Amino acid sequence: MTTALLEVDNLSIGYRTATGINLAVDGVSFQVERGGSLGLVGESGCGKTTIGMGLMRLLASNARIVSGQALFEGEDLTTVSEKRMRQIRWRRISMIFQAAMNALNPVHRVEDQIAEAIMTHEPDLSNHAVAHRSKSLFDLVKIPESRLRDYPHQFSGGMRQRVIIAMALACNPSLIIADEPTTALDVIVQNQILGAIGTFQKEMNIGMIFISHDLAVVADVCTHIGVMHAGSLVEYGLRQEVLDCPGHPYTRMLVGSLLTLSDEPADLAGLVCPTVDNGPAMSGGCPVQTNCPNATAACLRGQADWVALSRTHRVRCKHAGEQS
Amino acid sequence: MNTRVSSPILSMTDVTKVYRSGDSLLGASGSRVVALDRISLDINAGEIFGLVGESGSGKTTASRLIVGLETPDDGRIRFDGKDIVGLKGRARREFTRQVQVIFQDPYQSLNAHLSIFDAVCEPLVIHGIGDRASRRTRVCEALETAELTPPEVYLNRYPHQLSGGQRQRVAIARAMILEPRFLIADEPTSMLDASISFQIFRLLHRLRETFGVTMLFITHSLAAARNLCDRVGVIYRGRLVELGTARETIMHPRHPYTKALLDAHPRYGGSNHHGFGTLLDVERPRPETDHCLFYPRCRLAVENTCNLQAPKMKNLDAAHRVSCFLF
Amino acid sequence: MSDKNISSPTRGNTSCHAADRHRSHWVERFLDGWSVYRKNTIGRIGLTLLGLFALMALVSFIPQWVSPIYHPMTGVDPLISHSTGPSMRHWLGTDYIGRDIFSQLLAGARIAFMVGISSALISILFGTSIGMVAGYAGRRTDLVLMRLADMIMVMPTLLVVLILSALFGQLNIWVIVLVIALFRWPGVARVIRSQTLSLRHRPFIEAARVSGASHLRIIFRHILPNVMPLALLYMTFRVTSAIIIEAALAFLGFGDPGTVSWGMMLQWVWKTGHMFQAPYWLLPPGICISLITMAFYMTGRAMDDVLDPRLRKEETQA
Amino acid sequence: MGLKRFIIRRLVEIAVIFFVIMTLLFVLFRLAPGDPVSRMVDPSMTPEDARLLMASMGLDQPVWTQYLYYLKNAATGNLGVSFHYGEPVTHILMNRLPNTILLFTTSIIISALLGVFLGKIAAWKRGERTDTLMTIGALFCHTLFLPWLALIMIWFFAYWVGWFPITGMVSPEVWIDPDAGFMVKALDVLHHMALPLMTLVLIHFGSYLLVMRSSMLETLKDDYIITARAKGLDEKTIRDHHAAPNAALPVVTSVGLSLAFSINGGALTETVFTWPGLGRELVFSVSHADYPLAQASFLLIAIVVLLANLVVDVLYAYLDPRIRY
Repeated sequence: MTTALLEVDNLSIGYRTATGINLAVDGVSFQVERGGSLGLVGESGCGKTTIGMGLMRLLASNARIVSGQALFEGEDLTTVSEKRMRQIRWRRISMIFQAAMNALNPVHRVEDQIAEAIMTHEPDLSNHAVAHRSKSLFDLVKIPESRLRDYPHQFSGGMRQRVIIAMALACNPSLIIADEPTTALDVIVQNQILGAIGTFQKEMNIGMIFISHDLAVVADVCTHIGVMHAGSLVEYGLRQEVLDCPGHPYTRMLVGSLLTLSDEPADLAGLVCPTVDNGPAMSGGCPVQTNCPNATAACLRGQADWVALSRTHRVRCKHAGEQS
Repeated sequence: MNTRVSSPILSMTDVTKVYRSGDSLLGASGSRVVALDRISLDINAGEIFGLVGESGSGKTTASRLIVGLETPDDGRIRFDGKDIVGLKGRARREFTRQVQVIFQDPYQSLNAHLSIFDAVCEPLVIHGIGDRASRRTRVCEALETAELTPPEVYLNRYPHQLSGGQRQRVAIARAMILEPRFLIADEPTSMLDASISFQIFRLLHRLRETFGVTMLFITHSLAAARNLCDRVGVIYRGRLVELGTARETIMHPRHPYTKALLDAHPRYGGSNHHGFGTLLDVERPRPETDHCLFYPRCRLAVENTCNLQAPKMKNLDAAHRVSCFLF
Repeated sequence: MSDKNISSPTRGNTSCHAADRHRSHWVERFLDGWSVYRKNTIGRIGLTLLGLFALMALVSFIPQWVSPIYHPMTGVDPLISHSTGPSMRHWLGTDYIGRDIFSQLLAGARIAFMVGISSALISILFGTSIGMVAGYAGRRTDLVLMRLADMIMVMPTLLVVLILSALFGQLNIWVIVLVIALFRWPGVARVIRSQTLSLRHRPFIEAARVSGASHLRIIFRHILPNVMPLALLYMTFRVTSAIIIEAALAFLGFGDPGTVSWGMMLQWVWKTGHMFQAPYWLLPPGICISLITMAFYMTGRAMDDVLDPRLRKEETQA
Repeated sequence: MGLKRFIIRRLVEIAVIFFVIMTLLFVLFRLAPGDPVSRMVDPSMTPEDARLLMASMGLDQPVWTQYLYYLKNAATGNLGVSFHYGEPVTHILMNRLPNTILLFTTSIIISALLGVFLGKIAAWKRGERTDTLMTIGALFCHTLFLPWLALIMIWFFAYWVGWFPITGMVSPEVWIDPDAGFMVKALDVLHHMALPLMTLVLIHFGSYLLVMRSSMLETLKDDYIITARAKGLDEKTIRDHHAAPNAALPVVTSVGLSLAFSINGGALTETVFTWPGLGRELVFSVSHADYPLAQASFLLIAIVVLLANLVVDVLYAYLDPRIRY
């Protein structure tokens, strides 16, 4: 277990509001192995992006890490100095942002933006070496070198995402946080980008946290899956375990509403699907309780403890043991 | 279950729409974008027809043409056998009672300044249907149809007080209040979370079963089309490339583009390569002449054929049609 | 009022109910905005200053009622024939022919409000309707209207009024108001147009069109309520520019000779060469013009802060 | 479409707008009460000269012919003779034009640069004392009444402290002196320009500061700022290299939009400081009922504004790579 690249332990992140601190991430723990990939799945607003930003210490000014630690290659990301953190950013942990986002600065050429990342962390490198590295990165993500001199708006959505991937690989990081990298891309492009991310991640032995709202996409690229709901991690395990025998009712609902391609269409009218369309859960209890078909009085009293379903698969539900 | 054989309620014949940009008073120097290129398709009464395509493929343009938000540059659109292009006045009002749309973005499909009651009631007001009391009853019924229960709770609320899924249901109630015969759902769930999308699909399915409303379901998701639709058409850069029953077209596709879409569809558990492999790694340059639009990306393309002319729709069997030189 | 009572569905009179509900929506939005506005320091200062000026305008009738020598235009103090400093009899002193500066200052507040608000109202009316029509109609109409707006926008209003007075002689204050309004609508129209453009293809507008709503219905029921806050915001900025232009015009000597505006007072002090000798005469009108424009500007900026997050919220929810 | 074509198209547009303005002026000229002849012909001329002038302007012809004469004369730069100076107005105004451009461009450039620089700092220190002071200061300066500020400046700096000359653009004794070199003359102009320039900058920098500040606050929320932080860049680089260039773009637009406002202010400043520019000439001619001069200075100012607008647009296109006309 000690070989993990990143070990997040009981991480809580809160936003200051008028009424006090509002926990967006509540006691989340997980590990990412070197070369392993963890998919964090959850619906919008469940806190998955906040985790990514929290690990990079790039939270909005009204948010802060309340408790917990994140051991990355022996350093606790929650406590290292800001100066050290700047060195870690991109050099050791880089990010791939959502494709629809303006992640590239519109007024600078992409070449300069990539070079900037390299030069910040390897100031001794000659201009020539930097240019050479940029070229080889573009080769890697299959964009013609001639386009290095272009501005971001001259690229299509998929190409821009490749540029961002190239930039993320620029300093040879050991961990990549990919936040909804294919949202808003078309299926074919999405597939290509996912393929590219998966390949680099495996070939370069990079650890990855892959954040997405789309279980199908996460299932495609990740070895481990963590399911999040309302700031809490509710299920965590190997991909097959989570998808094939989901232990948490919320995960079951997510897996159940995953439309698949099969010879017979799903029985839309017949499938029972708990609603998660309503307001927040009552404070203190299990976050899923108001929408959970299995909820009992016990669920109102405090959050459930982790129940291990196998050596690698754990669920946070008071009724986890009761289900087959 | 899907054996409804009936005459088409809506038929499009060679419909073409070109967008021009950059008009100015001093000389027009704009570019042309062909959004739809000679699209022909029939939608039968009572079916859910899926139009599948990537963004920018023209699928939304098709829906806008049908409801008259735009006019086609060429071709005919007939509803119930009657031409509906450029309808005016009374005839247009009559038509608008029968065809309604559900838009993609529930956050923008409701006027923030109108209460739910006013929003859902508006079509009744426009068409001068009923008096105040009966309108209220009908609004409540419509909300119930959209599974917003109890409806009274919602009447006086405003859109910002509702979640995305609830707003989309209000939009559905609004569309259903005139009891239309034809409903267009334009990517109704692309902004919603997975579990809520699922519920909306189920609601649409139920509307068809209960009211027999014909539906044009526009989506980029093969899975959604597979599970909800009776027949689907696949559209690529404004041209229809394949058309058939949902099962045949999606599970046993013929056109290289449909195959590429299927290849790209995420499938958990297994590898995502099913081995059609119709997509080229490096695109070919786009030919000058009229050509099959998929030619630059198609591994199976035949030189001197696909790059020189556009393929025509061919019947593979009674229900399945494809536009490709390989067939 | 009955708004919170959403769980009582069986209300007798729906029509009355609908009317109540409608009003309370706007009241609620207003109160909502007000509660944000109140926390804005700049906005509070602005409103307080505006209140003071409004008070000045209101009491401006009193001095001349007390004694005709306080009439701002014609009331000459028989005992004084040159500019004097502040005294008990004339709180701010008198001008070069013995008119009371304080009562002139009060009258100036009235003129400033009159000019500012009436001209802003007219230009907002023009700007909003033209902007909505251009944005909604699109194509040729839009192109023609916006080119017209561009053309008027690059014209320096002050100089236009100057050239008009070169042609037509001294202009009446209402003519000045009208001309300012006619030259200040394009900015409003542009903003309203772009807002309308962004609204025009919103699904809720298209849904109304699909339901068969007429253009008038769409413009008044769907577009107008959405651009209204912006129009109100722009009104505060138009008030300031109208006041400044009128004052500048009067300062240059082309104002309505029948009115006592602050600009006029500055012109008198400047043209009669009293600026080095009579700071009590030079300072008050200038401070008043600066402060009233600042007050309107601050109010506008605070309103902008209130509106902005909400506008942006509606934008970014997509 | 290339930049060159864009400029050509805009020049054509400017020509059209100019034509429209001219036509409007002509129509107003005919609509105005009184005798149009007396408005164009100096009453102090000899009858013979007056007849010649009238003939050259077509004032003895029907309206349509007059209009054609008017256009032809304008095209050849003949806009009449000033009553006051007794010279062709084009001569006078060509003399004034450089003075206006000098004051106008310097003031705009200085206030925009100052506004951008201070606005950047204010936004960066959002909510702190620096920010509050700067914002309130900018609001205050921006809403000062320009002619009044000009009077106060004169009163204080020229009359009270006596650092700067009260009016004018040059001191005659310097310019008459045959030994004075270029530097001396330039310094003399600068000395005269200081007060009007300070007045204009004080009035204008505030609005640019406020625009820059809010635009910078907007930009700081942009996604590429997060990217820049994630890349491990230090805060100064993020501010100056990533946020500021993007945030400054709206300032350029705002300079363009406020050109008309600036020229109003320019005219007022020129008048108060008796700076021999176009604006002052316009004000002067209007109060002296010198219609030919008034009309010509108005037209020339219109051209200056239109061309300045074009310059701003081209500058914007140059700064923003997304815009390639």
